[in-house]
Formats: sequence, C-alpha cells, structure tokens
Amino acid sequence: MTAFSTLAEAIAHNVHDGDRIALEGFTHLIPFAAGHEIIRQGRRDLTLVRMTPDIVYDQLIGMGCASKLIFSWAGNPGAGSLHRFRDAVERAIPSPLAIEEHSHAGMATRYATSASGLPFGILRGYAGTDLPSVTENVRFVTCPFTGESLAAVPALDLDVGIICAQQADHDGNVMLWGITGVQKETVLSARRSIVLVEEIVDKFTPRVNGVVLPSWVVGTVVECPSGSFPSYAQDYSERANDFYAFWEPISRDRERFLAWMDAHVLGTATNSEFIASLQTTDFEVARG
Amino acid sequence: MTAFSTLAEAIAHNVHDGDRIALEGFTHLIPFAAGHEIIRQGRRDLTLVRMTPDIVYDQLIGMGCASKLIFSWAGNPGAGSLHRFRDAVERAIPSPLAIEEHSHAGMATRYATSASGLPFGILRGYAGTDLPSVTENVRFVTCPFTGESLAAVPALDLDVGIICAQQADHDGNVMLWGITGVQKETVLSARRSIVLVEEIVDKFTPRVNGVVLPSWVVGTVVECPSGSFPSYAQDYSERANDFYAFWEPISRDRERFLAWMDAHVLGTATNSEFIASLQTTDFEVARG
Amino acid sequence: MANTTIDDVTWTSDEMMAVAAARELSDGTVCFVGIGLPSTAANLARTTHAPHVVLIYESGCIGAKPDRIPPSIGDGVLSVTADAVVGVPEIFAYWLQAGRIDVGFLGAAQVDRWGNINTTVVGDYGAPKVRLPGAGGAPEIAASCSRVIITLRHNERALVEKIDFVTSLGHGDGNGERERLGLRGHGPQAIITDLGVLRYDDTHRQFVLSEVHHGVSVDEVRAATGWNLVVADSVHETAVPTSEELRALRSFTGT
Amino acid sequence: MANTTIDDVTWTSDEMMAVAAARELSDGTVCFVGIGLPSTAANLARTTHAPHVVLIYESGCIGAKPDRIPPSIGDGVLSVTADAVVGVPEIFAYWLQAGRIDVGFLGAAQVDRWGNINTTVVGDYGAPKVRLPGAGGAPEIAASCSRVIITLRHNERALVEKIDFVTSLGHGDGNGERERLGLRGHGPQAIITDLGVLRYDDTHRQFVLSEVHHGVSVDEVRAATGWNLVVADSVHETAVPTSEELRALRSFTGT
Repeated sequence: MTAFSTLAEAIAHNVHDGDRIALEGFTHLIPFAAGHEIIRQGRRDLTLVRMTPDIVYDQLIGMGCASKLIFSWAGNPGAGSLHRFRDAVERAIPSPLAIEEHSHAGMATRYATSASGLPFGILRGYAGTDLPSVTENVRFVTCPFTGESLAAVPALDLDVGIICAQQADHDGNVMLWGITGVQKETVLSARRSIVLVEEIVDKFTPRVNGVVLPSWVVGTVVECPSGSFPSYAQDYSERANDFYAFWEPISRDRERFLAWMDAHVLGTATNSEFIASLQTTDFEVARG
Repeated sequence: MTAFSTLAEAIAHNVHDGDRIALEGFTHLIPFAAGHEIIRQGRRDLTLVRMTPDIVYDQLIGMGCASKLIFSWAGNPGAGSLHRFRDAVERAIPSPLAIEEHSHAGMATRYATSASGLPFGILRGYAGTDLPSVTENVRFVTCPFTGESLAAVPALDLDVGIICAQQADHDGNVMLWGITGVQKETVLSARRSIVLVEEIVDKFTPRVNGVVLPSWVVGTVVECPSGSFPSYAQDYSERANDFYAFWEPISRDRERFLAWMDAHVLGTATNSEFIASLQTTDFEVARG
Repeated sequence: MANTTIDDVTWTSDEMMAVAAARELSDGTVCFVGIGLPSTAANLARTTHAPHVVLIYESGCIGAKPDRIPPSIGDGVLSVTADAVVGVPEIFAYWLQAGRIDVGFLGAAQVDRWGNINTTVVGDYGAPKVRLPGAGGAPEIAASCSRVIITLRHNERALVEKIDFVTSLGHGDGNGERERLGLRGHGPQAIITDLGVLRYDDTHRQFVLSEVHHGVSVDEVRAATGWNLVVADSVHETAVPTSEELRALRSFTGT
Repeated sequence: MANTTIDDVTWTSDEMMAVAAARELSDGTVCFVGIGLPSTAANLARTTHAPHVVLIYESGCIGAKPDRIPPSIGDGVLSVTADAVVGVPEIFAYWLQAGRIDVGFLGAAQVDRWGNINTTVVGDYGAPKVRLPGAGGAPEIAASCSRVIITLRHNERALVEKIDFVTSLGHGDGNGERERLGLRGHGPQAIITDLGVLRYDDTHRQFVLSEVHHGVSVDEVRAATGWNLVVADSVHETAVPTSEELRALRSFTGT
C-alpha cells in the first residue's frame, strides 16, 4: 500500500548513499524538488539514471552527490551545456564521474525491460557506432529464427524511481497525462518509488492519454505543488523556459553555481521555500 | 494515405487466397463482418492468426477458408467449444487444419515484436510445458548478461490485419477505446490493414483509454455499423452474450451450421443484410 | 452437482467450491482472474471478506469491480469499473511477467498430483480424442504468480495419474523442476474441487487431501482421484457456506 | 551568421539553411524531428509547401502541429496539438524502429564525408576536450529512417576528415557497411549547411557539393570543409528564400 509523507521523509526513508536512482521526466514532470531534497540531505555516491539528465542532474553532480551517471542525452535543452556535468567528466570537478551512455532507444528499452521483469531487452540499435566500445552494457545477440544480429541491453536494476505526476487520490492511486515519457516504467522498474503530485484529489477525472498507476505499485506519494518547476505539469503549469536560459551562466561558473545552490536549495527547507526564494532573485527580475 | 471503401471491396483488394491474416479483438471489437465477407468471397488456404479465435474463426474454418490456425485459446467464451475447429483438428472436417499454438503471453509478445519491427521477442514463458515440443516457433535464448534462459518467439509476418474500431475521421485517422487488446499491434504488424468503424466523424472527442492510429498507418477504412456483432463496440453496443449461447448447438451440428451459414452469411450481401436476417430467426425469437 | 442442505439452507457442490476458493483470498491480494469459477470466486471474496482484493483480467483491466459476473474476460463492465485499462501486451509483460501478481486462479481439464495442468488436448496431440481450447494465459500465470490456486470438478478423468499434455507447469516431477527452470512463482498451492481441498505438501512433494466438504468422505475423494491419493494426518471438514456468502454469490450469478 | 540582401529582402545564413532544409520535405512526408533547426525546418515545411507533413517528436508526440517553435522536444504545445501521444518506449519501438519514418533530421558536432556523426565527445573519450550531450535518439534515427538529412553550420571543425567518435552511423566507410550491419534505412542523403548542400553520391561513395547558397563560392565551401571536398559536375545556386518562406519562418521564431 502507498505511504503518504513529506518530501523530506520520503527521501530520508527511500534514498540511501550508494543507491541507483532515477528521477525521470521527458521535459515534462521532472521531479526537481526531489533532486533538491537529495542535495539538502547530502546523499553521496549515487548512481544517477536518466534518459535526459538536465539541470537537476547538473545540480546533483555539481553538489557532489553522484559517482556515476547512466544516460542517453545530457544537456540543457534549448539553452546549452550542462556545465557541472562537463566539469565532472572533463576535469573531475568536484569529483570523478563514471559514465555509462546509451542511445534513447537503448535506455527506453532498458526501462521497458525492467518494467517487464526481464533481464535484457533487444533492439535494432547501436550497430556501427562506437557506443558498444565504451560500455559492457551493450552486447549483440543472434535471432534464433532469422540469424540477424540485434543489440541487447540489460535491465536497469533501480533501487529508487522518482517521478512527478499531476494527481493522486486518497488511496494512493496516481494519475498523469500529457507527455508520459517513461514515468510508468520508472515506477515499475524500481524496488522503491516516490511520486510527487501537484494535488491529492477525491476522484480522478478521466483525461486524454491518462496513465493510472494503481496504489499497490506506488511506494510513497508526496503532495508537492510545483515540484517539477522549472519543468511543468500539463494543466497545472507551463514550462519555465526562461529558467533554463537563466541557468546557463550560473551553471557555467562553479563559484556562482555554489552560491546559488547555497542560497536557494541548501538555504531553504522545502520546495515552497525554494519557489518563494526565487521571487527575490535575478530570475524573477529577468521575468519582469 | 488511408483508402475508404465498402467492406466487399476492402476484402477483395486486400485478402487473397493463401494469405496470413489476423481478425483481432479481445472479446471487444471483433471484426465479425469481415470474416463473413471473406466467407462470401470464398477465400481458401488462409493462415488465420488470433489470440482468441472464437465464433467467427469457427465459421471461417467450418466453411473451408483456412488451412492453418496460429492461436493461443480457441473456444466460445462462456459457452463451450468451437465445434467446427474441433471437427477440423480431430477429424479433418471439412479439411485438415494445421495448428500452431502458443500461450497468450507468447502471442502478445509476437504482436508487439511485429509492431516493433523486430524478428523475435523474448519472454519468461513456456518453460517446462509441452508447447515447445509441438512447434518450431518457440525456442530458447540465453541472456548475454545474466546467463538466464528465456523463451523466444518470432514476429508474426502478417499479410493482412483486420480490426474493428469505434470511429474514423475523414482523413482516415482511427480511434478506439475501452478494452484495446492487440488492436493497435494488429494494424502495425501487417503489410495491409482494414479497419471497420461504427461511424465516420468530423472530429474525435477525447476518450479515456483512447488509442488513435494515424491515417498514414491505416490501409483501408470501412464504415460498417455493428461490424463487430455479436461482439461489441464500447459506447455503441453491448456484447450479445445470448448469441454466443445460441451458437453452441448450431455449431455442434455440421449440417445445421451449413444451413445457418447459407441462410445468414452466403444468403446476404452485406453486414446490414446479415444483421437484418437475424430478426427473422430463432435467435431473435429466443431474445424475446 | 450435488445439493447439500443444513437448517433449510441448500447449496450446490459448485457453490461450495466457489466459496472455498474465495476464502483463499485475503484482503488486498492482487489476483489474476480467468473467466468462470475463478472470476466468481474472486468477486465473491471482493464483496464479502476481502473488499480490497485487486482483480486483474488478461484483457487488460486492472482493479475491475464488476457488479455482475461477466460471461467473458473482455466485457465492458470490466473496463468501465477498472482503475486502469492497458493493452494486452502490457498486461502480460509489465504486470504478470514482472511478478506483481499474488494469486493466479486456473482451471484444468486434467491435473496431476504435482499440479501440472492440461488444457490442450485429451489423447495424442497429433490425433486428439478431444481438442481443448489450449493454453490461453495459463502457462505464464502458473509460472509468474506468487501462488496458484487450481479449481476443477473432482473426478478420475480430471485428477489423473498422468496428464496427456503439460500446458502449464505446476511442480513438475516434484523434485525442484520449477527452480531448475528459473520460474519465479511458487506454483500451485491448492486444488479446490467440489469434494474438498488438496494442498501442496513439501514433505510428500505432491498434493495431499487436506479438507473435505460437508457430507463428503475421504474414501469418496480417494475413489474420484486418478492417482493414489495421499491424505493429510488430519483432514478437517470445510466450513459450510454462510448465508452471507451464498447471498453474495447468488446475487452475482443470478441464481 | 552572415546576412544576405536582395531587392530589400534580407536573410541570415541560418535562415537560408532552415529554408533549404524545409524544402527537402515533400507533402505527406513522415518526419522524425529533433529540437532546434530540424524542428524549425519541419514546421516551416508544414506551414508552407507541405501542409500534410507529419511531425514526430521523440517525446511521444505523433502528428504535432505547434503554432510556435517549442524550445524543447517535450513542450505542452506538442502534446496538445498531436494526433496521438504515446510513451517513449513505444515511440522508439513501434514507430521509429519499425521503419515507419521517412525522414530523420539530425544535427552534428562533427560529420565526415560519409555522413557519420559525432555528438558525443571532442578529443579522447576517456579524457575529453569537450564533452558533448551524447547520442539521444540519433543512432537509431540514423539507422531506421528511410533517409536522413543532416544540418549544421559549415566549418572545418564540424566537417572533418575523421570524427572523434561515431555516435550515429552514416555510410560507414562508404563500402556497404550499412548493408553488412543490416541497417534498414538508406542513411544520410543530404548535408545542409549555411554555405550550401552536399548530397550523397553513390558513384563517389561520399558526400559531394551539389549546391551553394546565394553569394557563396565553391572555393569558400572547400576552404570550410575539413576533407578534400568532391564537387559535383554542375553545382547550382540554391534558390533564395521567398518572402513567404521568410515570413512563415519568422512568425515561428519570433524574429
């Protein structure tokens, strides 16, 4: 049965040093607030998994929480590089970051494979690229019917899967809609799961492209409005595209990054405080 | 781009003697009318594919259209046996029927595999059963990461996929909802596809669990109200459970079966005529 | 179907079987349900002692709450009352195969003392005496659910020394075959019939008679079993159906 | 970005590149679109000469019809205007991998004369000079779309003799590597830059310069190319952007 808790409790109980965790979201419904709380609680040695690590992963890496990243595309979409990620990979700042990289198709296969309880999945992929030469986790298998060679990737073996969704009900059922990405697979791939929701409702209203996760596969639900900011929750918020641009120069300069994290993440106790802290900064000034 | 045509034209153009075809539907949205038209047009030597062959497959087999059946559960759900299927398998009446049987999980994997453009799919299945001993199409592969043994099944390689859906729009986009089964996979697995719809609408209204197939993957759309009778189309009709019971004694007696098919299928030219012909029979009398 | 009457309450042996099967489900159990008696038993549990039992149908309906017993596994009443409806490939891959189901209910045309099941063919596969519907979801339900409950009517043609075809593996030869094959569920734990209940016994490495229904003797069960039935040291009588159970059951089945 | 002016109409070299890329899409083409210039070009085609072009975004949006260029591939405007939204595993398996896409647009940090692409790293993989974002959807877009169009700004650091890492395979070594590996798409057919258009030539087994944009000389293109560029027998000048194209483009980009 689903537990309900605060974000701080959910992270404290579920995310441990050395865990392999995914905070997923494909542009939409990215659990920024959970990443911030992991930083506040000072987790170390995490293996971070995500198809599209973006700003929140840059923050986790820059703050020294991660020792490994498993991913397929690491950038600040529409804005530039992940400078903290680059500093870690190019110059081991603040510490070395092991990387294991895949294609999106490979990572999506790994999520579906894990959700399916299989040890590996197959795809037409990776052939002719240098990716298999830099990881042990891309191999090739032969079709037992046609003799064709296909790429194989292993299940993800996640300790914790963290996502945002729009709603939960009082029984702990979760509903999300819009771009659903690999949100369902992240919960179904993980031993423990945390779902941040915009609100808890009495009853779901059916939605186009609605995905419902029944309570008995959901670990912990946290009511956390704007938990995806600057990402968005369809029908609750718009993507703060300007924040992604705003972040670029901050992330580029490690001292400025640390000062910003100190003021807005370490210096706040909850996501509401984090959101409120932005009101008083250059970010809101720039927004006008 | 999608073609629009009558059912008779759609079958004439797309279904040829010797083809490998699937008329799919998991209780819901079974394309009975298409099966009837295939019988009217006298197709022979078909390989019929379906997870749950039911009455319409019994009719195709009993009328001598099929030389092979690939399936996972062949019965008249809630009512009894498929007697024409049994006569074919047990006594080669009206002609021998080759069979290739799987589990539902295996067939579902084959549909997903075909829709994915892969030559084979893997599952945790078949192990310890006698099923692999009676088909070449269940083999076992070894996980290149863990060494585990997993079942492998090949893609379905369908010539034609036929389904019912609730609606199409004028561009040939198709929408279905309710129990969606392997309807999408059937269209995506086949070289040619036919979709029978209850109606053609100007614009889709979003639906819970709605699945939209874009026009550019849909071959031919046929407006065919009640094309799934005695199966059903959620929000258009109810399943005619009494027909399934009514069919049991008809199907049990080959002469009675042939007379019924002669009167109601061969003796009618369209699905509307077929439906109208039932008004005058024991079936409607039994309904009261 | 035999009728039993106590204190003016009468029930059939099929009703006794459904009630006994329903009692196997504790509240909150996640249950993969086939059509017929499994669906009846699971819904009976849901409307009596186990209101939070989760019913999953292979048609893709998760958490269905039908107010009548559907005649098929794909009725509209299942999808409209479900918490979620998913495609058939997903229900088998993400839900069954991944090991998320506690209990799978299976019927059988033939079952042996190890709970191996035949629903494929009576007689020789190539020249069958009776061609049965085939596997359906059963092989993977038997493989992947934490435990399996088998229900069928008890007679020598059903509970047999040797089944004609292994459609779904139970405990194999009783010597660790499931483990050798890497199956992750624990396999069949109970065979519930219209005469009594057999439970899998790790010491005997086979199913043993553990309960008889009211009015049924151990000898009757032995006589209706096609193998040399092992009987538990203490065989107790199944509690008779309560009037609440019968009322709930009949409200579903319309009898 | 250089500006060009003819008859009081001015455009940038990036605009010329977007217009040239858009023109590659005929009406009805099914197009897998990444963010940035590919999205701009595909939407430009959709709002000018190819109203029925189908835009597919890797976030799962099929048939998206945005009224502005989204800054990411997962913007709400894509999902709410799409014909269908599916999960990310499905978009890659059922739609891309299955070979349903006509054209894939790809950018590149480095590309070689065979259209092999690097978006992973500049320098040594283990000790990178510049760590780039990585593969994203590109390797399988390059493998599975019927044809691929590459767009990037033209300079010697981008069009190189040898790429540092093969993120996505083009024509490999130009000697049938795609076929040997069983890739089903035909690979990159055009490289569209801010200077001109290179097209894959089966005789030369490499990309050759086929068009130069207005005001660009063949020698300039040669000088900006890191390999010994083969030039087609007849190089023609790209038609200049029409005012309709520029108007549509600027209405999207807000410039």
